[in-house]
Amino acid sequence: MNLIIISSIWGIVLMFSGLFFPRKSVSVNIAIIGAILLLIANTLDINGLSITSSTFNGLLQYDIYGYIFLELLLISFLFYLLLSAKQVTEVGNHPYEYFALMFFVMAGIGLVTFFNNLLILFIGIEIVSIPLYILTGSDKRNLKSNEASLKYFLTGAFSTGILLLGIAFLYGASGSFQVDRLLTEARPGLGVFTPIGLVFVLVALGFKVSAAPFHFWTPDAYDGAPTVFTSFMAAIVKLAAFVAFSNLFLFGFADLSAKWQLPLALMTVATLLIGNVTAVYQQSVKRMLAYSSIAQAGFMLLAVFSGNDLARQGLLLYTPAYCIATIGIFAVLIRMEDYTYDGFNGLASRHPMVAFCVTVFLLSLAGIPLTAGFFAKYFMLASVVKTGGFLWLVIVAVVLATISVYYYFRVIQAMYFRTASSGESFLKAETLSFRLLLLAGAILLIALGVFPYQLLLNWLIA
Amino acid sequence: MISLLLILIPLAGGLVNFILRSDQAARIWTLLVSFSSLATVLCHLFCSETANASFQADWLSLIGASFALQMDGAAALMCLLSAVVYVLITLAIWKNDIRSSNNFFALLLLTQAGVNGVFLASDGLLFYFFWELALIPVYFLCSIWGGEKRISVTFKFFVYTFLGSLLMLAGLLYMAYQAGGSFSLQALSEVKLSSSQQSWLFWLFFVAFAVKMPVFPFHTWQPDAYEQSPTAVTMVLSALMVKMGLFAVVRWLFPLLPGGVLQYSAIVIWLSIAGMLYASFIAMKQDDLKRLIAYSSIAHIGLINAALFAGNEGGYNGAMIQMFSHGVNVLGMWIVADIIEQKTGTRKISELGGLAQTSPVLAILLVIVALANIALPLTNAFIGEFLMFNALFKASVWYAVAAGLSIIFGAVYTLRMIQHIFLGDKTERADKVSVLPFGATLSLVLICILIFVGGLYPGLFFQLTADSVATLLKIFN
Amino acid sequence: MTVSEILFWFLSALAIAGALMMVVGKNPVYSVLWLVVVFFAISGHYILLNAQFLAIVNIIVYAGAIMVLFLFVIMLMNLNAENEPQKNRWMWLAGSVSGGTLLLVLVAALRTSELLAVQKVSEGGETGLIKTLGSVLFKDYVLPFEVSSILFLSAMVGAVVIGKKGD
Amino acid sequence: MPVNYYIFLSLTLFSIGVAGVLTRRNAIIIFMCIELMLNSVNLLLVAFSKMHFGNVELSMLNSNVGIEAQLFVFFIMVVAAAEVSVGLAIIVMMYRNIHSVDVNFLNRLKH
Amino acid sequence: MSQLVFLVPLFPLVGFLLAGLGRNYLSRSVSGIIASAAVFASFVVSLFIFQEVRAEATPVIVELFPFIDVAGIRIPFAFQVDRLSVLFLLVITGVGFLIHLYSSAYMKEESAPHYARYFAYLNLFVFNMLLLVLGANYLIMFIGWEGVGLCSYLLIGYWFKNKAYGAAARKAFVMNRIGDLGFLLGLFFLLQQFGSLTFSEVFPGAAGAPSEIITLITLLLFVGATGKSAQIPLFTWLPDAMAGPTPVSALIHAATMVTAGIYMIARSNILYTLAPATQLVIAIIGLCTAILAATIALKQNDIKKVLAYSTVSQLGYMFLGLGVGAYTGAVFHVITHAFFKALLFLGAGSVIHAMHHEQDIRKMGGLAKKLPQTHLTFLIGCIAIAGIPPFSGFFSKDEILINAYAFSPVLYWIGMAGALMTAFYMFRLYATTFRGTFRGTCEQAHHLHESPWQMTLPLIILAIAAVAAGFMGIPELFAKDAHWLQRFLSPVFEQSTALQHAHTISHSTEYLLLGISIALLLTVIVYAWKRFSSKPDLNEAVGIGKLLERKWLVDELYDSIIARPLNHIAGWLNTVAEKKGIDGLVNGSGKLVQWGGRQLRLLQSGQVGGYLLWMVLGMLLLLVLIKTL
Repeated sequence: MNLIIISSIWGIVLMFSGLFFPRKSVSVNIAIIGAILLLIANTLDINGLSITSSTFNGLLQYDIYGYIFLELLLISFLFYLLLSAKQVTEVGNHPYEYFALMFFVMAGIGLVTFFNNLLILFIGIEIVSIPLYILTGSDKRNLKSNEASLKYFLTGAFSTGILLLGIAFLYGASGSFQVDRLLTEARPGLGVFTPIGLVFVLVALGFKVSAAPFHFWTPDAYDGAPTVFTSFMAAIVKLAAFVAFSNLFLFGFADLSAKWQLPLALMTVATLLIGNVTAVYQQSVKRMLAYSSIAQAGFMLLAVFSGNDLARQGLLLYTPAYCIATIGIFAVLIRMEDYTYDGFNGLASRHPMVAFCVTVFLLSLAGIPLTAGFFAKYFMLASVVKTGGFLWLVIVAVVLATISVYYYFRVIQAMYFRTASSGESFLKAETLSFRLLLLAGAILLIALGVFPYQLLLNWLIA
Repeated sequence: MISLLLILIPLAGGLVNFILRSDQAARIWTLLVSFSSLATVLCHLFCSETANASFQADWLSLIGASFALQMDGAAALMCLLSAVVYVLITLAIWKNDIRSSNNFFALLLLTQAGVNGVFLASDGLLFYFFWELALIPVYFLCSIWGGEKRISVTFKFFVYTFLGSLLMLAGLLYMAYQAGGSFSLQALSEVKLSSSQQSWLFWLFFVAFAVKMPVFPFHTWQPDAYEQSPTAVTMVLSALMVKMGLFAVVRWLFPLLPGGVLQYSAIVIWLSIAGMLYASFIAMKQDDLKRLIAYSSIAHIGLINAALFAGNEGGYNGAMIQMFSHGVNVLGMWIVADIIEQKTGTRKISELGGLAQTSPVLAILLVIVALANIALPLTNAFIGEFLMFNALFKASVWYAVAAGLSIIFGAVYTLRMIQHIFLGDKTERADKVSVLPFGATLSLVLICILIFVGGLYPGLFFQLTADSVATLLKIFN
Repeated sequence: MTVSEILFWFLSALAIAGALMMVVGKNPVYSVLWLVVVFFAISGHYILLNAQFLAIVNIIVYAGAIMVLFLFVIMLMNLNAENEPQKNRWMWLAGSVSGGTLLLVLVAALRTSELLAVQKVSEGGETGLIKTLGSVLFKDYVLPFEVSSILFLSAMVGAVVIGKKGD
Repeated sequence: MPVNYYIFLSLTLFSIGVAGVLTRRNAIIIFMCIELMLNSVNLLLVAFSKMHFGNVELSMLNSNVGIEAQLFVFFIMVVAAAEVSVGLAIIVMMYRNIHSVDVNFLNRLKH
Repeated sequence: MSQLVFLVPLFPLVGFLLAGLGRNYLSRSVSGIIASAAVFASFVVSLFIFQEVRAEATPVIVELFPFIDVAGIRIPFAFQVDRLSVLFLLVITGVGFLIHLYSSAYMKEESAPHYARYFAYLNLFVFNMLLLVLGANYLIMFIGWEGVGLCSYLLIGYWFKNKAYGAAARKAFVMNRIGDLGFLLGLFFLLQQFGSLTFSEVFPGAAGAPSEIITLITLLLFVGATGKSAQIPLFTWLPDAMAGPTPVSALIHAATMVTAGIYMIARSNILYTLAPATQLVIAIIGLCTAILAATIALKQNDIKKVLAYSTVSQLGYMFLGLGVGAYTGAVFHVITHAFFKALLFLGAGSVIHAMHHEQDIRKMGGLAKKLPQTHLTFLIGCIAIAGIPPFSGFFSKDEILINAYAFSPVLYWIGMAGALMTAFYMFRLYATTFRGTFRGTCEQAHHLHESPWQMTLPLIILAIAAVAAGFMGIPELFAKDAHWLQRFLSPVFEQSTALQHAHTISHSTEYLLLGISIALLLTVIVYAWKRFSSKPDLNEAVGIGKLLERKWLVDELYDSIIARPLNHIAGWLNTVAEKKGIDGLVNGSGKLVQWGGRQLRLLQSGQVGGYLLWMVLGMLLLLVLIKTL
C-alpha cells in the first residue's frame, strides 16, 4: 500500500516541481529520488511498516509474493530511470509530466498486484493504460508516435469494453466482484455465465499481455513509441499485467482450470509461434524486441496456464530476468542512431563492456544457462510438467524457443563478428556510470542464473 | 574434491586469461593451466581414492538439483582425455598467429570447464547446465576466429545443438517430476516408467546426444563447423565435444531409459551404421582436408555409438577405449591439417602434393596418425574397433558386415588423402613446409606415443573403466 | 402487457435502432446524435430498473458531457459526410458478419439455459437511490473512489501533454 | 421482466458496437462505438444488479449485494470520461498532423 | 631357446627403429648393415629354435604380456613355436636376409635417408611377417596380417614421387582390406563359437562345433586369404604391386607375404578338414586362379609382370593343394616357391638393374653373355618353376597335382594344363630376355654389366636352394619314408590326417602321370625356347592375345562394376544427398522459419481494423472452444 500512496503523491510532486525547477535535468533527479523512495517504502512494507494495512473491506489482498514482485519491479524501475531517465527529458517539452505519468503507472501497478476485487483490477488496469497511451504518443511531431498512440488507444479501449463485458457476466453468475467468490453461483443455473465471462476476461487480459491473437497492437505501439517509453512499457508494465493475469486465474478461476487450460494452451502456442517466427524477419532491433516481448509473453503465459507454486516462483524470477535484460538492451538502443541490426556492427570493439553486458542480456532473454533467463524459462516449463499433462506444450515451447536464438544472436553476431562501417563512436552519452550500471545488471542476471533460490526465491519461502 | 578442481582450474584459468595482455603470457598461462589440469587428473588416477574425487554441495534443493559431481571410470577417462587434449592443443598451436590471443585462450579454457563439467556432473540439471555452457564459448570462438562463412555456420551449429539440448531438458524435467522432484542421477535412474513413456523420452534424450556426436542424419552441422572453425576449436570440438554425446549416452541415457534403449537399439545401430557408410562415401569425395577429417570422424563416432547400443560388455569396453583413442587420433589429424594449412595456406587436397619430399617427418607422423585412424593393429584404435566390431557381431552378424565395410572405405579415403598430400611431384606450396613448428611436432610425437601405448597395452584403460562398464552391465541385466 | 413492459420494448427498440443508425450513419454529427438517443434509451431502462442515480448520471455525463465533447471535436475538424472515406466493402462485410456471429454465439450459449428465463429482474428496492449508493461508495468503496483521482489526474495531464499546441 | 431480455438487449447493443468498430474507418466513430459497448455493459450490470438484489444467500455474505454493481457502472462512467478526454486528445493530435481521422491512413507501422 | 623366440621379431623391430629414426644421420652402409644384420640375427636365432623344435614335436607357447583381457575375451600377446611356424621363420629370415643383402646393392642409387627408409620398411615388414607366423592366436596373426599389408603398401609406394605407384600401393592396401574384413568376421565367428582365438584352445574343440559354423568360419578366413594371397577375385593388386623395388617384389610379393594365406589355412588345417565344402571352394578358386593367371602371363611383356602373374598362378596351385587336403604339399610348395620365385625376381632385378630400369622384355634379348651369373641362376629358376625333375618345383608341384588327381582327375588335368602354360611363359620370358639378339638402345648395351657380389651371391644361394629344396620332400613313389617334410610337419597336421581318407592311387598310375607330364613339359619348353630365341614375340597382340595382354579386362571390369559405381554413389551422396537432401532439410527448416516470418508478418497489416477483426475472431474461437469443452 505504501507504494500506491507514495507513487501517487510523488506523481503530483513531480507535476508541481515542474513549476519550480524549469530545468529539465532536475526532473531526472526528482524522479530517481522518487524511485528510491518507492523502493524504501515497499521494503518497509515488506517488513510490516505500512502506512495502512487496511484491505478496504477486502478489496485488496496483500501477500508477500506481491511485495517481492513489486520490489523487483521497483528495482527494475530504478534501473530503468538510472539508465534512461535522461533520455526521457529529450522526448518532448514535458519531462515532469512524463515522470509523473510513470509514477501514476506505478500506483496502478500496485493496485493490479494486490487486487482482490474486479473493480480494483479494472481501475488499476486503466490507471496503467491511460498514461501509456499518452506516453506512446508523447513524441507529437513524429507521425509514427501518433499512429502508435492512436492504434494503442483504440485497441486498448476496445479491450476495456471486452473486459467489462466479461466482468459483467462474472458478476451475473456470482453476484460478487470479489475474486475469491467468482466461481460460486449466486443461484443455480447462473453458472452458464461464468465461462462466457471467463472468455472475455481472458481476451482482455490476453490483450494486455499481448497474447496472440490479441497481440497486434504490441509491435506497432512498441515500435512507434519513443524508445525510452517502449522500454518502460515492454519491461515493467508487461510484467505487472502478467501478475494481474496470473493472480486472477490462480485465485479466481483455479477450480475451472479444466475449461480454460486448453484455450490458454492454444493461445500460448500461437503467441510463441507468432512472436518468435515474426521476430525472425524483422530488420529493426526495436521492432524485433517488440516481437520478442510477444514471444517472452508466450513463455510467461505458461505460468498463468499452470498456476502452481513453481509457476509463481518462475514469474517472480522472470521479472528481473526479463526486465533488467529488456531495459538494458533498450538503454543501449536509445543511445544509438541506427536501430537496424547493422547499427550494432562492431559494438564489441568500440565498447567492449557494453557489448558484453548486452550479450549477457540477450543470452538471458534466449534462456541460456548461467543467466536468470534460463531459470525463468526453466520454471515455466517445470510448472507445466508439474501439472501432469500437456507435455506437448513443453516440447512446442522448447522448439519455438530455439527460434528465438536466431534473432537474439543476430545482435551478438553484429556486435562481435562484424565490423562497423563508420569510424566514430556511435553510442551517445556512454558514460562510466552507464557502463557500470549495465555491468551491475549483467552481474545480477548471472548471479540469479546461478543461485536463483539463494538470492531471490528463498525470500519468498521464508 | 578433485572433480571440483577439474572444473575450477580451467574456469579460473580462463577468467584470468581475459586480463592477461601479452600474447606470450596468455600462451604460457594456458599451458600452465592445462598442465595443472593434467596433473590433477593424474593425481586422481594414481594417488587418490575414487571416493574422494566426487563432490556434493547444495545448490537448488527446492527443485531437486544439487551441485553433485561424480567421478567414475568413464568420467576419469574423459577428464584425462580432456586434460591431455588441452596440453597437446596448446603446444600444437603455440606458433599460430592468433588475434587477441588472451581472449581466445580464455574462451578455450572456459570450454574445458564446461566439458569437464559435463563429464563429471551427476545431477541432471547440472549436467544440462554444463552441456550448454560448453557451447557458448565455442560459439564465440568459432564466430570470431573462424573462417569466411563462420557466422552462419557457427550459428547453424549452435541452433542445432541448442534445439537438441532443449529437447533433452524437456525430457529431464519430465523425468525429474516422475522421480518426485529430484534430478540426481541416482533418483532419475530409479524412476519406474512405462514402456511408452520410455519410448518417447528416449528420443528426446537421444536426439540431443545424436546431434552432438553427431549421428547420421543429424550431422550436417559438423563438416561445416569443423571447416570454418579455427583449428584449435575444431580440435576441441572433435576430440572432446563429440565425446560429450557419447559419454552422455553412457552416463545418462542408459541408466535412465534402459527400456527405451532396448526398444530402439536396432534403429540406432542401423542409423549409426548407415552414417558410417554414408560419411565414408562422402569423405572419399572431399577436397578440403578439414571436411575430409570431419566426415571420417562422423564415421568413427557412428561406430562407437553403434557399439554402445549393441549392448554387450565388449562393446562397452571397446567404446570407452575408443572414445579416448579417437580423441587422441583425430587430434593428431587436425594438428597435421593445421600445420599444412598454416604453412601452405591451403587445405585443398588437390592443390597439395609432394609434401613427403619436403617434410618427411610430417609425412611419417601423419601416416602413423592416419593409420591409427583406420585402426591398424598395434595402434590404439585397433583395440577399440576390434572389440566394437565384435560387439556388433554379437548383436547381429549383419551389423558387423555392414559396419565392416567402413574398414574398407576408411582405408580408401585415408590413403587417398595421404597420396594426394604427400606423394607425387612436389608443388610450390610443398616447399614452404620444410621446417615444422616445434610445438606441433612435439604434440604429434606425444600423440604417436599415446597411439602405441594404447595399442599395445590397452589393459590400463580397461582397468580404469571397469566400474563404468560394470554399471552398464548391471542396468541391462 | 404492463406499462413497464411496453416501455421496455419501446426503449429497447429505440436503443437498437439508435445504435444501428449511429453505426451506419454517414455523417459523424448524425452519428453522435443517434448515440445520444441510445444513451437516453438506456437511461430510460435504468429508470425502469429503478436505478435513478445512474439514469441521471448517464444523461449528465454521457449524453451531456462526453457526447458534447465528441461533437466539439467533430465540429472542430469540420468532418461531414463528404469527408467520410470510401468504405471497404470487405471490411464492412467482415465486420458485420463478425459482430453478428458474436451475437449469435452468445445468444446460442445463453439460450440453452432454461433456468435463466426464470430469473427475474426485481424492479423494486432501494439499490438505485443516491443515499444507498453514496453510503456504500464512501464506506466500502472509498479506495476506488480515491484512486479514481489518480486516473483523472493522469487523464488530465495526458490531455494537456498531448493536446497542447506547439512544441 | 426476465433477465434474459436485458441480457439479449445489451448483447445486441454490444454486438452492434463491435460491428461498428470493425466496419467504420473514422476514428471518432470507432471510439463512439466503443462507448456504445461500454454502455451496453452498463445496462447489463444494472440488470444483474437488480437480479441479485434481494437474494438471501448473497445478502448473508455481502450486505451490499446489487449495490456494488451499480457502483461499478458508476466507475465505468468515470473511467470512460477519462478515456474520452485522452482519446479525443490523441485523435486531435493525429488530425493536426495528417488532417484526417481515417484509421486506414495509419499504416506507417506494419509488418 | 624357444622361450627366446621373441628375439626373432625383436631384432627386425630394433633394426626398423634404428634405421628409421636414424635415417638422417646414418650413412647408407651403416643403415644397410644394421637392417641386414637384424634379419640375419633373427635367422640365426631361428636356426637354433629349429634345432630345438626338430627334436620336440609339441608346440611351445610363449606368453609375453596380456594384450586384451576384458569382457570375457582373453587374448594374450603370445607366440607359438612349432614345426610349421619354425619352417616359415627360416624361410622368412633366410630369404629375407638374402634379399636385404641384395637390396644393399640394388638400392645404392638412393640417397641416404631414403635408403635407410627402405631398409626400415623392409625390417618392419620382416617384423610383421614374423608376428604373423609366430602368433599363438588369430589376433596376433591378424596384427601381422595387417602389418605386412601396411609394409607392402609402404614399399609399393616407396618411390612416392610417382603418383601411379602410389595408386598401385593404395589398390594393394584396399584389396587387402577387403580380405581383412572377411578375416575379421571369421575371427568374430571363431570367438563366438569357441570363446577364444588361441590356436591351442580352438583346434581341439573344432570337431565338436557345428559344421555350418565351421564352413562359414573357414570361408570367411579364406576371403582374407584371397586378399593377402592374391586369389580370384582379389588378385589384381599383385601385378600392380610390381611398382615397388624389385627386391621388395621378391620378398613380399613372391616369397613371403603372399603365402600368408597358405600359412593361415595350413595353420587352421583342422578347421578346413572339417569343412569339405570350403575345401572344394578353395580348390576350385585356386585352380581357376592358377589357370587365369597363367593365361595372362602368356602375353605379358613386362619382365616383372610375367613373374607376378606367375606368382598368382603358383599361389593358385598352393590353394589347390590346400583345397584337396594336401597341406604338406602346399607348405612344401610355399618353401620351394619362395626359393625359386625369389630367385627369379632377384634375377629379374639384376636384369633391370643392368638395363637401367628397363622392364620390357621386348627391348632386351641376348643378355646371357653379358650377365652370366644372372642368366644361369635365372635359368635354374625357370626350370625349377616349370617342374622339371629334380629341381625343387617338380617335387612340390607334383605332390599337389597328384593329390588333386586323387581328389578328382579333372583337377589334375586342368592343373597340368596350367603347369604347361607355366613352362611355356617362363621359357618365353627366359628366351626373349637372355637368348637371341640384344634389342635395346646402344647406350644400354654399352652399360650392360653383371651385378655386384651382393646381388649375385643371393642369386647363387637361392639357385642352390631352388635346385636342392625339393629333396626335403621326395615322394613315396621313389623312396619309402623319404618325405622328410611330411614327417617333420606331421604333428601339425595330425588331427587332419586322422580325418582324411588315405589316397589310393596306384604307383603305376602315378608313374604314368609323371611320365606324361614330364614329356609334355619338355616339349613345351623346347618349343618355347626355340621359338622365342629366334623370333621373339614383338608384335602387337591381336585377338585373344590382345585380351590376354589386357589381362582378361579384369581390371576394367572391376573398375566399371565396382569402383566407378561406388565413385558415382559417393559423388551423388556428396552433392545431392548431403547438400541438397539432409543439409537441405536442415537449412530448409531454417528457411521455413524465415518464410514463416515473412508470411506471418503480413498479418501485421498496419490496419487497426484488421487487428480488431483478429481480436474478435480469436474471441469467437475461444467462445466456441470453451463452450464445447
